Amino acid sequence: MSLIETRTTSAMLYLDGVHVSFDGFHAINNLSLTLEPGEMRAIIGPNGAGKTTMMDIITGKTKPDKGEVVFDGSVDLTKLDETEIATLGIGRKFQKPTVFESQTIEDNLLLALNVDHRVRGTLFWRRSEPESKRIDRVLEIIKLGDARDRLAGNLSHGQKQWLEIGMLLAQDPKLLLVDEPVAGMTDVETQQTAELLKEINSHDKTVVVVEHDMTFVRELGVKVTCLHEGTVLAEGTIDDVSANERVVEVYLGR
Amino acid sequence: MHIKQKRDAGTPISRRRWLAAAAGLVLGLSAFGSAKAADDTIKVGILHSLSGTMAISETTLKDVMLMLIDEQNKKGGVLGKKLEAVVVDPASNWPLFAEKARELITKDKVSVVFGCWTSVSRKSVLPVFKELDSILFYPVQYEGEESERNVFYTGAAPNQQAIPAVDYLMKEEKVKRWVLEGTDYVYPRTTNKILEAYLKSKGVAPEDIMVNYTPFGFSDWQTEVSKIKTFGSAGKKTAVVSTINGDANVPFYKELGNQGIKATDIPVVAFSVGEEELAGIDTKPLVGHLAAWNYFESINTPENKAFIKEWHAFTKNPKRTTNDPMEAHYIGFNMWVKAVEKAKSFDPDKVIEALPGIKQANLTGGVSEMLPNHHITKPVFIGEIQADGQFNVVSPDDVKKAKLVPGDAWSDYLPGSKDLEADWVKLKCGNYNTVTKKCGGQGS
Amino acid sequence: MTPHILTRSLNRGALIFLLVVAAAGILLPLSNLLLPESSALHVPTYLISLFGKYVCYAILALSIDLIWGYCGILSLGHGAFFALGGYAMGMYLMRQIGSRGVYGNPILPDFMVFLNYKALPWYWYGFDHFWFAALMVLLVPGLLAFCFGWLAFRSRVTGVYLSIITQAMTYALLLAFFRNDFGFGGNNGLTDFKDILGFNVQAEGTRAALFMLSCLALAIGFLICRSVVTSKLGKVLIAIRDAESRTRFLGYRVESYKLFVFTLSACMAGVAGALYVPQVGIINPGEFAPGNSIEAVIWVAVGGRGTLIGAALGAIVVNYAKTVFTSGPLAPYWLFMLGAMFVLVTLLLPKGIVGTVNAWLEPWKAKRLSRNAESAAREDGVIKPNMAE
Amino acid sequence: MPLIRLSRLLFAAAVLALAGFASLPAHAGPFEDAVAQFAEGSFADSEEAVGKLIASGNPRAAQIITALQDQRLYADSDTKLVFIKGADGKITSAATGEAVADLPDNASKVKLNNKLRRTVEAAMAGLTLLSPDLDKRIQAAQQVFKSHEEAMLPTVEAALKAEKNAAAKQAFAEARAAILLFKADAPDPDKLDAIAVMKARGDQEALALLTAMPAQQSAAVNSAIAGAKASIDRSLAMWSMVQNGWYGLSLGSVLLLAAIGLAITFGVMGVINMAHGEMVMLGAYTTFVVQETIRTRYPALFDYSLLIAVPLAFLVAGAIGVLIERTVIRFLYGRPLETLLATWGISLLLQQAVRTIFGANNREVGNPSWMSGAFDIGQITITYNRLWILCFTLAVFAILLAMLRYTALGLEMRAVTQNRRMAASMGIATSRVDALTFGLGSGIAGIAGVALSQIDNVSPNLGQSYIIDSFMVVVFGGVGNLWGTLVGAFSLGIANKFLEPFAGAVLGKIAILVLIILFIQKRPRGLFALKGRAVEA
Repeated sequence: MSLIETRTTSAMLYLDGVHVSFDGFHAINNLSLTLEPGEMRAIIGPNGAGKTTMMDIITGKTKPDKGEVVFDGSVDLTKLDETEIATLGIGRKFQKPTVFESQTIEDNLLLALNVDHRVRGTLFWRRSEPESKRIDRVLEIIKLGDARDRLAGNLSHGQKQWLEIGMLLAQDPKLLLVDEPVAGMTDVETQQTAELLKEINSHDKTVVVVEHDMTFVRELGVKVTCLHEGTVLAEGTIDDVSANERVVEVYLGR
Repeated sequence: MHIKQKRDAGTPISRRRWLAAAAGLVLGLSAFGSAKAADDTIKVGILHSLSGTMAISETTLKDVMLMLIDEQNKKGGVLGKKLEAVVVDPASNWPLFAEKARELITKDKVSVVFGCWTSVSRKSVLPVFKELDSILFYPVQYEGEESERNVFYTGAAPNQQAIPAVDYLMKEEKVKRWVLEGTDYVYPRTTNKILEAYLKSKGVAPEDIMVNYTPFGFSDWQTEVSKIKTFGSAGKKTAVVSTINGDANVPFYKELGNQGIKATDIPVVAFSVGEEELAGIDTKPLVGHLAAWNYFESINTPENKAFIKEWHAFTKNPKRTTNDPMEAHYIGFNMWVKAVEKAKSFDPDKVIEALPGIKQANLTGGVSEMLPNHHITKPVFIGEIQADGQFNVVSPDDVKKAKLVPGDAWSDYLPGSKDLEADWVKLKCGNYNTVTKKCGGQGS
Repeated sequence: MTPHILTRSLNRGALIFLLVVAAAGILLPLSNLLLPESSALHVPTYLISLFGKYVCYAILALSIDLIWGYCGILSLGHGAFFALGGYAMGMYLMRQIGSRGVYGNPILPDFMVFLNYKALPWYWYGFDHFWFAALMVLLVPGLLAFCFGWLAFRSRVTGVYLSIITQAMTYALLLAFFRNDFGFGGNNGLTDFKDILGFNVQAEGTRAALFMLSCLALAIGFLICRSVVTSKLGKVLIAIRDAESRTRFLGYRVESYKLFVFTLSACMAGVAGALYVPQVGIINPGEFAPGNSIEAVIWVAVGGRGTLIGAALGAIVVNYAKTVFTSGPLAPYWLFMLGAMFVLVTLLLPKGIVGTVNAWLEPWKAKRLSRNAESAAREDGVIKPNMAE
Repeated sequence: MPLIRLSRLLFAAAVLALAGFASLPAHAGPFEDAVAQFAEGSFADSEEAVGKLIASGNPRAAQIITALQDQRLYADSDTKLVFIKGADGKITSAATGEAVADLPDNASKVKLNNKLRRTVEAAMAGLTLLSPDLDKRIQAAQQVFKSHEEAMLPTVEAALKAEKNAAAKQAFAEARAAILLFKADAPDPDKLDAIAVMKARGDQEALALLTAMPAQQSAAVNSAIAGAKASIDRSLAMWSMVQNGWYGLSLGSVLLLAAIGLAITFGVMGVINMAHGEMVMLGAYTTFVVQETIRTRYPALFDYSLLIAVPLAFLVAGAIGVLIERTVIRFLYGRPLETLLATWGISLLLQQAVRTIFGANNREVGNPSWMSGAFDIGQITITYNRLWILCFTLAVFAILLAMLRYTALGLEMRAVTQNRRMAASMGIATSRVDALTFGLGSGIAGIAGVALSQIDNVSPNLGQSYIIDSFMVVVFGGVGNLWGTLVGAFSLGIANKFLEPFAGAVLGKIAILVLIILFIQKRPRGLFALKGRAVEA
């Protein structure tokens, strides 16, 4: 990472002309996307539209064959690996909830805390008062305060989703990538999750939500991007997008 | 302080810690209860690998020791006491050899140990025998360069095997060019060093000697054999002196046979290939290749016939072969019995004192003697491989007239050891330097 | 330095383990040295060096458990680090022989004399000083582990691939050390030691002292491991073990963590090897055999993966069994037992002895102190060791 | 001394051969004496007897010498009677050819040593140069080429003149050239011709003869020698590259054979089977048992022993593989590191079991006649056993590939490895497929054992020596890809064999291991890795 870089765009996340293919299969095809700071964006699209691959590209797991991926107006993400990108302030929640199952909920949050993540710092790390408070606060937000000493592996599916969102909170990133946060949740939980994400967004965080659940997307009430075959099919409000003929076609099949 | 710490302090003592403590206690106690030797029996330790890579060679030696002890007991034991064999398995693991040796001597209180095959296993137990002052009989041909007060070497030293074999090739086969092919460990290294010096002293030019080493268990001999073939076609009679160890021999001979190297073109003389090793090879393509030993199963003497018969009866297998290290144990065991009878005691110090000078008929018609350097006199035979897996003695012409060669602990052909001499009777020293007149090396 | 990482590591179990080690380290040598041989409580010298060997194995097992149990790195080449530490110590001991070797050469060890070495190879320089050898005991295995780990972890070689290349590493070293031209005594290795720091290695007092030192090293090694696994770093290690890529997305440089713990573990294995050599009196390439390293892994599995105490206990139990069963009429069956142990432990006792006992105690503990139960267990990390990668 | 004696003897043989010995009358005295001398027992006596026998010109000489060569000549040291035991076991008196009922009790074989064997061979060559049997003539010519005895020159020249067959003619011409090279008084043009013949032959032996030629030669001859030697050296250097390539292929085929079963169990199923080497060992022991049975019961079938052993080895190793899968491995799916430990334990059990049943020693597995010996292509020697193993390996590979592609089991196997849940829901009995796949991998390892028994030890440790190499091949080639295994095995084999001549066997092997370790860093999933998201799941 070079320290002095001129800002080339005002966007928090800027994707332009991104291509990725696996063994001849074009997973992402000329994808362009711009997110302003503080924006929340919902991304929809049928299976295989390239949503998760897009997340992989942003977080450094997959390198694009060509195209630009710029974070915070100045950082070229294609040159960085997962750890560097995470350290920059991009947090990710996975499609399948991935928490550290053999550790307690509290420890899961502890691990996510945005503190020195280098080896030495971690070895000699002690929890400070403000950090304890933060964990308590996050626990309160994700409603797992009573279960802080329970093992994450023993949580229900929905609780795991929340824990993972909680880890995102503890990580305190500038940009949150949230992949299918409400899969397997009850209606009440879904609604609560939507509230939670909105709450997070209101604290000046940029959020990308990938979701199938249209009610949930509607609940969020933000700009929607529809992906198909690795490229942007439509963009706009949920009503605009659902009215788009091609979107309907893609979702209902030809 | 950290909050969690207090909680940790409150954790009840977990059972597993008690378990650990209890296990430690049991461990200690059971080890204390070691068996004491009963008064009317004398224990004899057998330290040969019964599992692992060396089991292939050493298991037989354990069996032959059991047979010899059994036989001695039938004759009434030694000094009126029955012998009892204590068998341990060092599992081809060298540090385990040391541990087992210590166990035999201190826990089982054996009077003597017969064991080891590889040099490294002997090196590993040496300090133990020195420290605890016991006796080891070592039955395998080895590189020499050693003479210890507590060890009796009943296998061949290099001058009892390697040099006579080379002499034979020079005299009978008119060999002018030499390939010294060996496995990369200390026995071939030393033997080849000695042979190189010896050959040069006989006027062989350095470019007529090729030395080559391969790893243990080497199996792809194509390149090596073709190298030998190339080296052998320089217009001079060529022979291979093989110190290839155990497992690598089978693929080596198979490759030789297949590439059509016949004994009449390039003979191979081996020092580590005996009847046991040949049992795993189809020997028809190898007829005429040679081996040098101090004993062959095919040698036709009444003693040997009786020994083989007894061996077949003991193992209940009329096909079991006999070999050189077995004879070495036969000689060593009988020498020990005689020494005990001479010393009228099982005390290691007295037996060590009594052993030099003890004579024992070997199985090939001669009488071997324990020398002051703790090596023995042995006849040297050169045998050619036969189609039936046995050896046909080609030198000396008459087996009964074989000369006994005294084993030399320190080779005269190595710069480091040519001034050294071992004599535990007069000099009480295993490495007396004849130049500086001091015990303890100080040579080179 | 920050003492909290030490104090934090000491829970009741750890303290008791340390007490047992300390008691063994003090009482056994004392009984050996002070009590008359006729006394029922006298510990014979051969048991002292035997136990000393077990303790060294226990340190090796701890080092393997640290990376396997807590970080999911299954090294099938840890014997290599153990052996390298052993060789460093062996080289020092060889140099101490001085002119007392059979050839009486004041500089060259015996094997070099009879292989016609003219001068000491450069890599033997310095080993006549104990401090240098002691440094090398840590440095050589540490450096090898660092280089190897740097390459492997950076390119994200994980799971069985890593296991297989660690095996290739120890196999390559085995072949190299077998070579006599390598200058480490070939197949015979280094042996016939006389003194260590001026004391006769054969003497009872020296043996007792070496045993004490081994126990001390075990205690220190245990404390270091304990400190590591109870720190936040320990939680990161477990996180890496259970979900490596998730840990990366949290901003942890996984390869640095792995490298740290792998190098630390290699240094510990080196120390174990260095203490082992003067007690068994020989070091040779056989220690590099891949089979040895795999056997060491089974000690950890038997005792309980992810429980430090279990690893140490496993090493002692398995080796004690080996001592017992390689003598007497059962001798030919030892390999059957060892083989069966591998199969049965992985099938029926995947948590090992300590892990299983812990699991039995779990409900009972939960009743008594529901809140504390999990944190205690968690600190031993025995819950659900995720076996995949 | 012996050299002079030998040449005299050969001269006699040559004269004899020229004259056609059937026409000579049998002398009573010297011949009987010569025969009786075999009973003296020493090699020197036997050698002398051979000489006298030839000199006697007795028609029985050839028969007696052949019997000596084949170790069918017996002598009684007390009565000095010598007997021939026919190939059919019938005993005849050597001197008279009369049938004898039985060998006397203390009659023993007349011993041979290498020196005597050479004398006998040379004598036989003298006797068979004009043999009606083409092979014998060529053999005799080659023998003369090797010994290049001056005394043989007239016979060789006569034979050359009479010879019709091209191959034999060439052999005689070379034999003649070899003699001329060493004939001190041969005129220069003859020598130059001879050198040209050597140059054309161009092999090690020709080079050896040129090198060994006496030093004092004319300038023209000397420069011709130098030229011929240089030319042979060049061609040999080129051939040695070809030879390394062949050795590499051969080593590669052994590696491939050992690894191919592993490519199934590890590559396709993802099971780390450390007992794989022991499956190879079981195959080798199966071969041993088959050969033992054949040897004791149906010796005529010996040449078919391997053909019989192949299916049996497949069944034995495969059955044990299925057993292992059913009793151990199936409980450990998804836990590769624990599978590794458990199968290591199984390998110890199998090794020790074999050691208990068959003993720790090597067992003898013979080469059938079609797998013995070698033939030459240009200046390289190709041994039949290596060639057959290469062919066999490729055949096994092809069959396996076809099986995976075209059979129902192959289809199910691929389905299960790619998506177990989906396969199960489509009605495939996944656990049956697992067992069969593992059995297949093990069975192929067993087949490998049959082939490896031809070139390696058959001992309980057999498998151990192949396990690490096999893993290296599979990992290097890329897991889950049979072609990768093929390419991996051959490239490792060839690399090894090109390194070996100058790095030595040990350093070469270490270098290969280090290269593999480094290679894995570069491509953690091998040469031919599958890409995409599915792989990482």
